[in-house]
Amino acid sequence: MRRDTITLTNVPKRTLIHLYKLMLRIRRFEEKIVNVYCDQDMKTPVHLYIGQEAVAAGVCANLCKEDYVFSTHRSHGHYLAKGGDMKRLMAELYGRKTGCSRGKGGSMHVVDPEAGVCGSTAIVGGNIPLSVGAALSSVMQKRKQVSISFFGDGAVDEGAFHESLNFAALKGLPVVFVCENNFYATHSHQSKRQPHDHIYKLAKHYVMPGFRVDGNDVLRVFGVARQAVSRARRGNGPTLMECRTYRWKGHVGPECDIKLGYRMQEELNSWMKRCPIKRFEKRLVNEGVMKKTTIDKITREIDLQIHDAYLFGKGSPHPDENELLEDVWNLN
Amino acid sequence: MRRDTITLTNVPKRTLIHLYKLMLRIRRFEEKIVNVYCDQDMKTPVHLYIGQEAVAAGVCANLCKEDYVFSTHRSHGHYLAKGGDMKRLMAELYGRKTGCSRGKGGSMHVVDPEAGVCGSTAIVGGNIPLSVGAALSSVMQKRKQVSISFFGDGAVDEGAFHESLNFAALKGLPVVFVCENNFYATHSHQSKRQPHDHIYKLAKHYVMPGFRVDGNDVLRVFGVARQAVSRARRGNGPTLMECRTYRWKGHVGPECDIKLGYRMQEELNSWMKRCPIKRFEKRLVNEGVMKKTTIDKITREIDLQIHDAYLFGKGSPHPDENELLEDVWNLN
Amino acid sequence: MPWTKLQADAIDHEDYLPRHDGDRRLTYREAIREAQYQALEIDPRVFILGEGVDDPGGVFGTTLDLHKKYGRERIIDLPLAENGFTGIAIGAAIAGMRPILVHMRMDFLLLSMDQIVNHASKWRYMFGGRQKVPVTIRAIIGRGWGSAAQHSQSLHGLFMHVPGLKLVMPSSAYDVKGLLLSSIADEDPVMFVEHRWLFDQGDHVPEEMYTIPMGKGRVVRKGTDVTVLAISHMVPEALKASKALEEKHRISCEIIDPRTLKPLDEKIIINSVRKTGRLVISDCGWNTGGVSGVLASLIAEKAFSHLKAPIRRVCLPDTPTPAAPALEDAFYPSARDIINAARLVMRS
Amino acid sequence: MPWTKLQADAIDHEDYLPRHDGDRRLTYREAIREAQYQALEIDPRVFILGEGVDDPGGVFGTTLDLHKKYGRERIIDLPLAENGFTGIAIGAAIAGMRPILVHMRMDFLLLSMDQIVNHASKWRYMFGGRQKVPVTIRAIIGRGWGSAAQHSQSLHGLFMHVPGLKLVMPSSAYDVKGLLLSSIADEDPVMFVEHRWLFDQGDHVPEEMYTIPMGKGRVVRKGTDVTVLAISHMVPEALKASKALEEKHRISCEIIDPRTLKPLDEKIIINSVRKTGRLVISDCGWNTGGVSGVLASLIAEKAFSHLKAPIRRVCLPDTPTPAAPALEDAFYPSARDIINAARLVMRS
Ligand SMILES: Cc1ncc(C[n+]2csc(CCOP(=O)(O)OP(=O)(O)O)c2C)c(N)n1
Ligand SMILES: Cc1ncc(C[n+]2csc(CCOP(=O)(O)OP(=O)(O)O)c2C)c(N)n1
Ligand SMILES: [Mg+2]
Ligand SMILES: [Mg+2]
Repeated sequence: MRRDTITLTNVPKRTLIHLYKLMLRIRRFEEKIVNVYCDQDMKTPVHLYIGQEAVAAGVCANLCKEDYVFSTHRSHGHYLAKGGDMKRLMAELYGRKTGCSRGKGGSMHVVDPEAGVCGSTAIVGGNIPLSVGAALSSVMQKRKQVSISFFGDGAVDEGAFHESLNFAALKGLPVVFVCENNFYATHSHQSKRQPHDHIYKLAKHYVMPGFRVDGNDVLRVFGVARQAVSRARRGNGPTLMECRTYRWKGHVGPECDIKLGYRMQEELNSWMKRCPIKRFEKRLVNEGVMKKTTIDKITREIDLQIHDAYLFGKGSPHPDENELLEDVWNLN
Repeated sequence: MRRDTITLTNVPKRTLIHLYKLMLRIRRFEEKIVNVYCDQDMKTPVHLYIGQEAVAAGVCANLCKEDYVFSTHRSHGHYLAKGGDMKRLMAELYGRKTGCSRGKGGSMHVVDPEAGVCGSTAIVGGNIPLSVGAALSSVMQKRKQVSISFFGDGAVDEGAFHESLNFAALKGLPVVFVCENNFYATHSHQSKRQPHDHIYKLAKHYVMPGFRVDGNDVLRVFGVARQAVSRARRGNGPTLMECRTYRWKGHVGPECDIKLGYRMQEELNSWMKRCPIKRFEKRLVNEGVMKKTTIDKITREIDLQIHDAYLFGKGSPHPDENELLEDVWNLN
Repeated sequence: MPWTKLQADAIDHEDYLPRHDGDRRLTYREAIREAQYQALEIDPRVFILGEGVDDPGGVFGTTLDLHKKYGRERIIDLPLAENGFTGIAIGAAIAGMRPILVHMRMDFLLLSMDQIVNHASKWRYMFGGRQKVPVTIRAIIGRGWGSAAQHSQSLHGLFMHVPGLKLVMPSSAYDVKGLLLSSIADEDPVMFVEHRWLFDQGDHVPEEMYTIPMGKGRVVRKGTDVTVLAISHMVPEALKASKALEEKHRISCEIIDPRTLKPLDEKIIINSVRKTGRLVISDCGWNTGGVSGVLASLIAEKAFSHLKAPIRRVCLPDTPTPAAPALEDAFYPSARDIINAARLVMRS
Repeated sequence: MPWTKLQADAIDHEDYLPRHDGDRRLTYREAIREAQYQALEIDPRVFILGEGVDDPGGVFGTTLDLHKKYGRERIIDLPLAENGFTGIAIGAAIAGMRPILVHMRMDFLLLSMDQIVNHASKWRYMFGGRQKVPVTIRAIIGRGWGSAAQHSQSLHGLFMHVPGLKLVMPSSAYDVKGLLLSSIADEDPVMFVEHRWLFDQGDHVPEEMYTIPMGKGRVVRKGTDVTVLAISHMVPEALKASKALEEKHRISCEIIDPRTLKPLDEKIIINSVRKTGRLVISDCGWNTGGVSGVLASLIAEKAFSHLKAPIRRVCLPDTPTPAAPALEDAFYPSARDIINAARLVMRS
């Protein structure tokens, strides 16, 4: 597979702007969280995606509504990029009745079945076999749906990851494994947990394509994901993508955590310089795809949506006490 | 690492005979099981090792008494090769009080702490992390003990296997992973469970040496294991060995299971032609290491031991009912 | 949906129902196979997966040759990866399939606890009812021949504690067919526990498909002196015991089989205890922390004033399973233990 | 062996013991850390492993900076591989070490069920007592801030059902130090469950090492009308409740904390119920199939004739944990619920 077939010039302008918008929506949405979190009304542990937006955007821009996404504790980016309803996400973070999970899930458990967001799990690695199961279902139902699991470098430590790759490869299932290697699981660096730094190479062992991608370059991610998705859709089996990227905020919560000392300010700085959004924005402007004014307009539109979502979420009613006992199971 | 440093001529005669005896003891012991099983007094599910003897023998001939072995449901070969007490093994199969597990374990749970047989588990893959833990203990206690896990191609499917390789490699632990690839897990061929047939190559991913060995050639197994064990003992970390071999009997029980139809008579025949014991015996005789008469003598000695073990096991008392509640835990 | 009418027609045994005595008899094993066969036939979303499901043995005969009819695309042998493949079954269910996952031995299912407890059982709730996981997990339990500590466990007790998961333990061929179909039809994850010692038991089993409602127990035998609440393989043991009790000790047992433990038919149990005032609970799991304790505490709470004597339980002692036949004999409860317990509760 | 004398001197609270009131106070969190610090000090076989044990946060402060003193060879951060690393801890214990395995949240431990239940808990029995597994598994439970279904579970109820495993749930800083040392000294696997809402609670904690025997409960408060049997975080809630009950309702509660659930101090509970005739059980786990049911069924069996009213239980309702604060409020029991339950048992 050639990876460099994607350039600014051979991707439709529409797609370029879509990618940009996808990333910016995630960024601005989470910046809103950062702003309001101290009000202590958003009572849910938030794992922010700021810095990693290119991965969700680059992958999801290749998907149809019917395709499946299974996400993790760090769910907002995947949910929004796949087209999940923003208002209901905000309401969910506020634990409101109108939330996408009706207030039962919180930040780590978001869903939008109509948009193909099948749910997110807070058990590291737990979503990977689920995504393989959905891919199996797609084949058995003779649909062309592709299934995606997003997961971190931490999930690579888990046996479930290996069991999933093995089965998907064995059966040639339409699934794309998207590892977002941000180098840390909580505060533990990859080198403290893995004797190597070549996650993507495991693909070869399971006889499937594996790629390492600059996860801060949305076009690269888009290009590799395009091939992986189309390969899956054509019935040629799974792909493993390792997208190297970086989270800017602490593992959980809205703050910067440099003071904890497990990572260096310089490391963070160097990644912030490679901000996926700014970089892409600069290229788009430099190469004349967008004007600075368009960007401002897009930003304003997105901020308005976010403000609406905020008002909707914050203004929605809390669930009633008696909803506690609902949704446990169906007793016909 | 060069693998071909081991030949008939550069291994001490003593060792060659030891290897031969180790294999023959296992074979004859299990043939005894085959003979007596129909008496319905040996009420325990037996997973026979016949055909695979070169693996246990070749590996264990490199070990000291203090080294650790963690075994599986197919335990007899590992137990005997590591020097476990034969009488108590037979008694255990008979569910007697004098058994190595005092009748509590049966065929799948055998132990001989004094001989470094740390136990065997009937959960496929379950012993692999245990062996890594013992290796960790060896390092922490600054001992030079090497830890071995034997496991099948089926265990390779399990996440526990991967988690164990990862940790052992990460910490450079003195453990040798010995995969006995007999191509089947119960009745399911490797190709029905794995998209590849190169188990040993996984080692490379975890940055440790990995070897494929003819598991029916005791000298090859011995040679590779020698390097792996000495590497571990020198503090240079783990090794993965894939020993290709074949089981002659059914997955469980004393009978041939060709009639089930999941494998072909020809396949079995071709492996029986490569009988690890007969092959080695022929070489030893041909090259003048042993005489035919020595072999007969060895066989007689072994058979006598086995007969003694049989009399001991069969003649031992059953456990008392009140032993049922013992050994659950220690209440000081 | 092919299941709607079947579920609506679910056979609701109001109180005591004489056993069907049609002339079509199947064993428990055959009834399981037939239920699956028919489910596969009427609903393309149904499929079976498990280690060895296409094996010459066919999981003790319960999936025998199904792959010959439905192909290995729908009868899927699996790598030994219990955690992963349970997740795969759940993922398929989330995406609209109706998987039947088979565990030859319940012991191995401990490797899938995360997927069962953290995922399948919570997926509906966590997403406010917007997702569902219609997966049936067949878990086979057994005993004997020195299977020992890791190949013999009846772990259903653990699942009593897991909200969101249904728990079904049929004791007859008739029930196993109806309840397996109910479980497959069900929208939620169902832990379906079968005892190998029931596999050869025969019963009248109608050929047509039928379902039995979840949460409906069965009065297996009417009686007046003592209620014996029995689970799974302990039901036939209780029946044996009841005969001896009647004949030798003039004690009349009423035997109740809850059939589904979650949801539980509290009414049928309470009604019986109200009548007899005495209760023996017999389960094939460990004594402490399992099903029997749940049932005992339920009655102690809800029928306290009707109890004339302390409840007695006949379960496994709290030890791992020993291998030796001599110890197995002491380990496993049987009709004799039920007889003793019933006599004791009659005395106090 | 460094532990023999400590164990021999185990402090055995015969019946009611006034709380120590020395002037050295530690929080629960500090007491855990001190116990580990001292164990590491006296016994080179002791080591700690877990995800993030050398983390700047130090597992809510309980392992804070221990690696600075004892090195990362003995304070081992782990890859996220719960099943594998539990096996590794067990393997090390089999080979003679005394590992302390830390789970920041008990939920993740579902991935290790096979190693805990099939291996650690059976290894001694399966081998006729010739092997032992002295591993301590610290499992932290908690509640609040929308942690939701997979980051909030108090799963100790599952472990009641597992023979061979000890289960310890201290409710005070004094107890947590003594019992953690007892657990490390113990020859068997111990599930040691800590509630995060206790971490800031202070108590008198002697500096010297001491152990508390397994299977010895504590009378936390003497009383005459109703026994409140409370577990872990429900002990302080019960204390709060007892004050209100005394003052507002003239009901005198006796509070019992079993401290170790396996082995269980049956005597202390039965004695209290004998005296009061009324029992409320309060647990921080789910209602059905957990610890509270075990305790209720025990009393229904062994102190039946002393009970003047049906037992009441104050536990979690049988649903996964919801995220929304409004639902969390309804989900979690507190002193108020204990008060209501106590008043109800007094009425019947
Ligand atoms: C099975 C499991 N183990 C541990 C945790 C605690 N935990 C939550 S997130 C996290 C780090 C995950 O790292 P990674 O997979 O790299 O994702 P990232 O947070 O970097 O996006 C850990 C250890 C968990 N949620 N689930
Ligand atoms: C976790 C687990 N899953 C399934 C089984 C049932 N089982 C027992 S042995 C076996 C096959 C194991 O195959 P392999 O590892 O290749 O060992 P072999 O029997 O060939 O020596 C299976 C599936 C088990 N014991 N444990
Ligand atoms: Mg990460
Ligand atoms: Mg094999």
